[in-house]
Amino acid sequence: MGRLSVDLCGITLDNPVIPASGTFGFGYEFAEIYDINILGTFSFKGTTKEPRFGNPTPRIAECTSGMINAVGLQNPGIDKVISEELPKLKRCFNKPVMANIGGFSIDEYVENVEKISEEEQVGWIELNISCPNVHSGGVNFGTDAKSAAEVVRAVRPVAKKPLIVKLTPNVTDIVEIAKACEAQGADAISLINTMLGMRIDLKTKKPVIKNIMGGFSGPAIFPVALRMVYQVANAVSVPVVGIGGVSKAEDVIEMMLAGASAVEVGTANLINPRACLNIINDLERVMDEYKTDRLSDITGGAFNG
Amino acid sequence: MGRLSVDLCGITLDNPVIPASGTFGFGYEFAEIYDINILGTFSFKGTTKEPRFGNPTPRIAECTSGMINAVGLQNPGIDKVISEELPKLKRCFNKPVMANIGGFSIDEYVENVEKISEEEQVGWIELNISCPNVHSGGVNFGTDAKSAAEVVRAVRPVAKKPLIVKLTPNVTDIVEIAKACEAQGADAISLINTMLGMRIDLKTKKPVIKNIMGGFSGPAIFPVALRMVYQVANAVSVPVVGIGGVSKAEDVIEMMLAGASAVEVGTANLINPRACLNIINDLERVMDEYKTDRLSDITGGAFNG
Amino acid sequence: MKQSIFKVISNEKIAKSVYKMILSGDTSEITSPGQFVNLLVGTCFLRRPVSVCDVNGDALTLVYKVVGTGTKLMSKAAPGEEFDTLTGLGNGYDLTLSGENPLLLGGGVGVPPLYMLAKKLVSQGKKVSVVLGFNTKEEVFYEDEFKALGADVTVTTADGSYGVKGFVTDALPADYSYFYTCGPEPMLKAVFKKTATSGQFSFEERMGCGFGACMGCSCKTVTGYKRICKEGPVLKKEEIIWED
Amino acid sequence: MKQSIFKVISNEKIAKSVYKMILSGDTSEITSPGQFVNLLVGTCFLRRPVSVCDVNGDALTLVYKVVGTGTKLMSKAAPGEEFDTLTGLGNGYDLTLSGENPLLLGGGVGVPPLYMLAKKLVSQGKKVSVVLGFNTKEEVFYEDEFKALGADVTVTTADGSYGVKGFVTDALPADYSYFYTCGPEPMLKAVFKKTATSGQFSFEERMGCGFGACMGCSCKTVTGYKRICKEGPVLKKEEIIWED
Ligand SMILES: Cc1cc2nc3c(=O)[nH]c(=O)nc-3n(C[C@H](O)[C@H](O)[C@H](O)COP(=O)(O)OP(=O)(O)OC[C@H]3O[C@@H](n4cnc5c(N)ncnc54)[C@H](O)[C@@H]3O)c2cc1C
Ligand SMILES: Cc1cc2nc3c(=O)[nH]c(=O)nc-3n(C[C@H](O)[C@H](O)[C@H](O)COP(=O)(O)OP(=O)(O)OC[C@H]3O[C@@H](n4cnc5c(N)ncnc54)[C@H](O)[C@@H]3O)c2cc1C
Ligand SMILES: Cc1cc2nc3c(=O)[nH]c(=O)nc-3n(C[C@H](O)[C@H](O)[C@H](O)COP(=O)(O)O)c2cc1C
Ligand SMILES: Cc1cc2nc3c(=O)[nH]c(=O)nc-3n(C[C@H](O)[C@H](O)[C@H](O)COP(=O)(O)O)c2cc1C
Ligand code: FES
Ligand code: FES
Repeated sequence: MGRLSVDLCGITLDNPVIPASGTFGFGYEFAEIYDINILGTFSFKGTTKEPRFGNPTPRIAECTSGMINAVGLQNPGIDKVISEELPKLKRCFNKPVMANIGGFSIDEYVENVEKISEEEQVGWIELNISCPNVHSGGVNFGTDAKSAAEVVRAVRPVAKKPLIVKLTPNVTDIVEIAKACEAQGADAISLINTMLGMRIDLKTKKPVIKNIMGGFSGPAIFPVALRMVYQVANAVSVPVVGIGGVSKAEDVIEMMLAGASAVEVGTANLINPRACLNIINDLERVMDEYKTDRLSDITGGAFNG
Repeated sequence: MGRLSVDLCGITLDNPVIPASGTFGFGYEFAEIYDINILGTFSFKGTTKEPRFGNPTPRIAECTSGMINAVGLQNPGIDKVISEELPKLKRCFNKPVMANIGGFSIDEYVENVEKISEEEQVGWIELNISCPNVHSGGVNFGTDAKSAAEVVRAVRPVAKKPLIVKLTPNVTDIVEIAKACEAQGADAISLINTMLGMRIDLKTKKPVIKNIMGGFSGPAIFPVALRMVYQVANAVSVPVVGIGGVSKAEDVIEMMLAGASAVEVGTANLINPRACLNIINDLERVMDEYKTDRLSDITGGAFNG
Repeated sequence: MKQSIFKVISNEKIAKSVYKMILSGDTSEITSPGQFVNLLVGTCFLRRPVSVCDVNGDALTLVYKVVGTGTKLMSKAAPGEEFDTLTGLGNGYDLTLSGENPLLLGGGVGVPPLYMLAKKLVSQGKKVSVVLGFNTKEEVFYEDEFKALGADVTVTTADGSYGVKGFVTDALPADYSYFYTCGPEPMLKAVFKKTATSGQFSFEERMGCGFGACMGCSCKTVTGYKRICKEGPVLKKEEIIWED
Repeated sequence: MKQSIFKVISNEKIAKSVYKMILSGDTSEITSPGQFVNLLVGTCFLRRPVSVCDVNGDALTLVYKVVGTGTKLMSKAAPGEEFDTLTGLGNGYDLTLSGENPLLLGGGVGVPPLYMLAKKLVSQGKKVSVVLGFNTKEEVFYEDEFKALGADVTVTTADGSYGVKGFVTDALPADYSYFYTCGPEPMLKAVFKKTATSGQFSFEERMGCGFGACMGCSCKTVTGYKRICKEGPVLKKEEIIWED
């Protein structure tokens, strides 16, 4: 184990840096730029049962220190992910990958998790519970502790890999939801997904995003993400994966001090395709600067602060 | 009525630009720099029954495109505000002012609103329902539709001025809370207050803010504020005052297109004491650029977009 | 795709709100006209996509119109200023389908990518016709540059202040083997309707990354979902599905 | 308070991580030593407070230590670079209480504001003693500048690599009429305990605005709540309440 290595649900990562779902595709675009085996792991594009085109365009809006996306889970569907994407991925990535799984009903989540559990290259399942629950009028599973718990309870028995539940920040009480997921057997909690945001085009006087609202991400959301990581890590005993606005090595360390065992990097990859490479390369220098010996020791270092 | 003037609950503002509570004190510091009578109005520092020192320092943390504060409602108490601050204010501000009122119990809110209602110079009461409810273990009045409604119902009869209820964004469903306030007789809704955020100092490995968490504000939160303004303005029939991250004339127009009748400017005043002056001076040029004749016409211009 | 630093050599106004910037850097990944680059501009959060107008060794020419924050900042860049740039983005035009006398139809800032295309087609011995459409005389640019390549050039202006009055579709030549077009969407739709042959269209979309990672720029085509930044920006006439 | 633009005249390293920057601008609001200015630095969101070290006509001298993002950016500012600056912030030291032989105690980057103070006191004919404390030899600065004013200067270093080994409180002169101090909080506490006379302390606090608008920097004193940026940064010994 090196200075940078950390444990995530029993699997050792060479470093805590994990490209976040939806910002790294299935890895190929980045493999053109650097050897992606340098990563701790990565979370692949959110996968649903059916192939999805997603939302109409424009799907992207720029913000101060961030962006809004309303991609709407475009993906080829779980069967194609298994039959086409994973075999291709195997050729450029030889570590366990994190499978980000979506769903619009509990049955769909169960079916998807069951299928993806069979895949050897999948190290963890990251359950994205921010998808709208079509059975209750489009409200997210993740915005309510009861429905979050229901999804986790349903998929737990069929998840043959460590189950990481990914939470949405658009809630009054993130701790209540995290605890409900832990109580149903989540092996880890990852957070945060995007914040609901909006922009209007002054020229057309209409929302920039065709779907009106979308998910806000990037450095702007870091303080909210950090706060939620701190709150949740203080309240649960399973590991927490910190996500939201991370774009440099210092941010990784700050997330870990707040209680994260590993850290996902999303939007930063879109702006600078080398973002994760740079972060990993900078980590040891920044650790030296702040007198940190081993990353695995600092998780939760700011508690009782 | 000029090109910039707007109506807020029956009072005409020369322009929709309103410095937000807590970032403009009682106006004197700014009156040294420019004639504050140019403003639409301003919302004075949140006032409680008792004088308060607020939280221990450090109370301020820097973020990307924003800041965190944990001032904790430092104020001289409502009696001194009435006996000392308002008479002083009268000498440099000859327009109706917005009285930002806090409270830690329903009785306190009622008492404060009753007192401030008697003051001639007060044009509107802005009820800050983000204070922790000491009677229910510190949970905010504003994070729950039921307790928000209770506060508004209690103060409504004693509020002799238009009652603007100011909402916190740290909730799952902002619309539900806004509607509950409207149903109890709120004359307007203002939003958003700060988002709960946090930073950790890498040198000390402790939270920067002594109180650990604080309120995140500034341009970083604009997309979330805009989204909430749009959602609430679509759902209520009373006017909405847009707040959050506004720092230039373009932002004012974007907030109004999202449904705001007037716009508060907070953190921008702290970074650039001339921020509101600059915004007001820029408004006509920006209106010309985007072919807008009168500001009062554009409120909600992005609806059905 | 390649990420590298480009340095401004020159940056001058060539028409109303339109600038021509020449940068020097590693152009090795730019393989085909119709591709674009994605520039990090000042404090803008997202990169700004701009079509390759020309490449000469290390020199990359971009022609862009000032429409907002990013392009305004670009217009102020002095020689020596550096831009973090992604190059080799997008598929570019397929030249093999051009036939002997291809037609190039450009509107406004859709004109730039056609320049490198015309240059390549001329160098392959094709007889190239070009119709360039603008709103008004002050906005016209690159007429002489296209003429210097030996192309047959027609300019249209919507208000008739220069060249043929009307749109590019009002000045289509009688005979052409194939067409290539780039311009605002209403123009592309008109071209789609009024052209007699097959051809290729270059599209714009708001982009999160510009290199295929975010799925922000997808569109539906007859041959499946495509990312404008990766499988586009150039689509063939036959595959286009117009939405709304 | 005044908001105006200051332009860098020079910016040079004078000790380990410590820089001296001279700027030119409207210094009219700077009325007293111990006041500070608040600079907008690059893309940092908040302004950076720095004590006035000296003023000569239009020229403002700042001495600052590189400790993070903002001060690092400052250290890279070239002559001609401009800073949006708030001047005339804070109360400053009260010179009327100095007596005939005041003592000035500075630690690290608490030294700079004492320079202009010493200059004024000397010009009023006072006999000024100065003790400057640093961690180690490489960090020592401004010893000669204080000597040139005619002050009696002692330097201490914590590691003994230069001057007296120890802290400023280990080198207090036997006799002084009053004291003025600025430095890190542990030093201020030691000074509070070990000094024989009354005196004035300059404090630091994280600031939202620097001009009294946000209540970010408040502290409790014997004479009520004070804002470090407005009723401070200088507090009298008698009014200080030490928290934890
Ligand atoms: C593949 C491609 C090639 C292009 N080639 C050229 C060219 O050669 N010359 C030229 O002048 N313009 C070109 N454009 C358009 C150019 O990208 C936009 O004009 C530019 O991004 C506007 O940035 P701004 O900051 O000035 O405007 P703002 O409106 O301030 O930008 C706000 C956001 O919207 C995006 N945006 C605004 N307009 C467009 C648009 N038309 N297309 C895509 N995103 C947009 C910006 O990139 C930014 O993210 C091209 C666009 C694409 C997609
Ligand atoms: C009244 C006053 C006068 C000062 N005078 C001097 C001086 O003459 N020379 C000098 O070298 N330093 C002085 N300081 C300290 C100086 O303000 C900080 O070192 C500087 O703000 C650090 O900024 P940074 O971006 O490099 O550090 P970062 O740690 O990156 O800054 C992050 C945030 O913390 C704030 N911060 C960090 N350290 C301090 C601090 N010690 N005090 C207040 N805020 C801080 C920053 O302003 C910023 O908002 C003074 C501080 C105050 C309050
Ligand atoms: C373009 C885009 C697409 C995304 N798609 C997904 C997704 O499919 N599944 C998911 O769980 N999160 C998705 N996310 C959320 C990110 O994984 C991440 O949680 C969020 O962006 C916050 O991190 P950041 O600020 O580092 O981007 C997406 C984010 C972006 C920007
Ligand atoms: C230092 C500070 C103090 C504040 N104090 C109050 C307050 O007393 N009452 C209140 O309702 N809001 C208070 N706020 C919230 C602002 O009024 C505003 O709602 C929020 O900062 C979002 O706007 P902004 O991004 O423009 O700052 C405070 C904000 C700041 C930064
Ligand atoms: S812009 Fe990201 S995939 Fe095309
Ligand atoms: S820093 Fe804002 S009041 Fe002192």
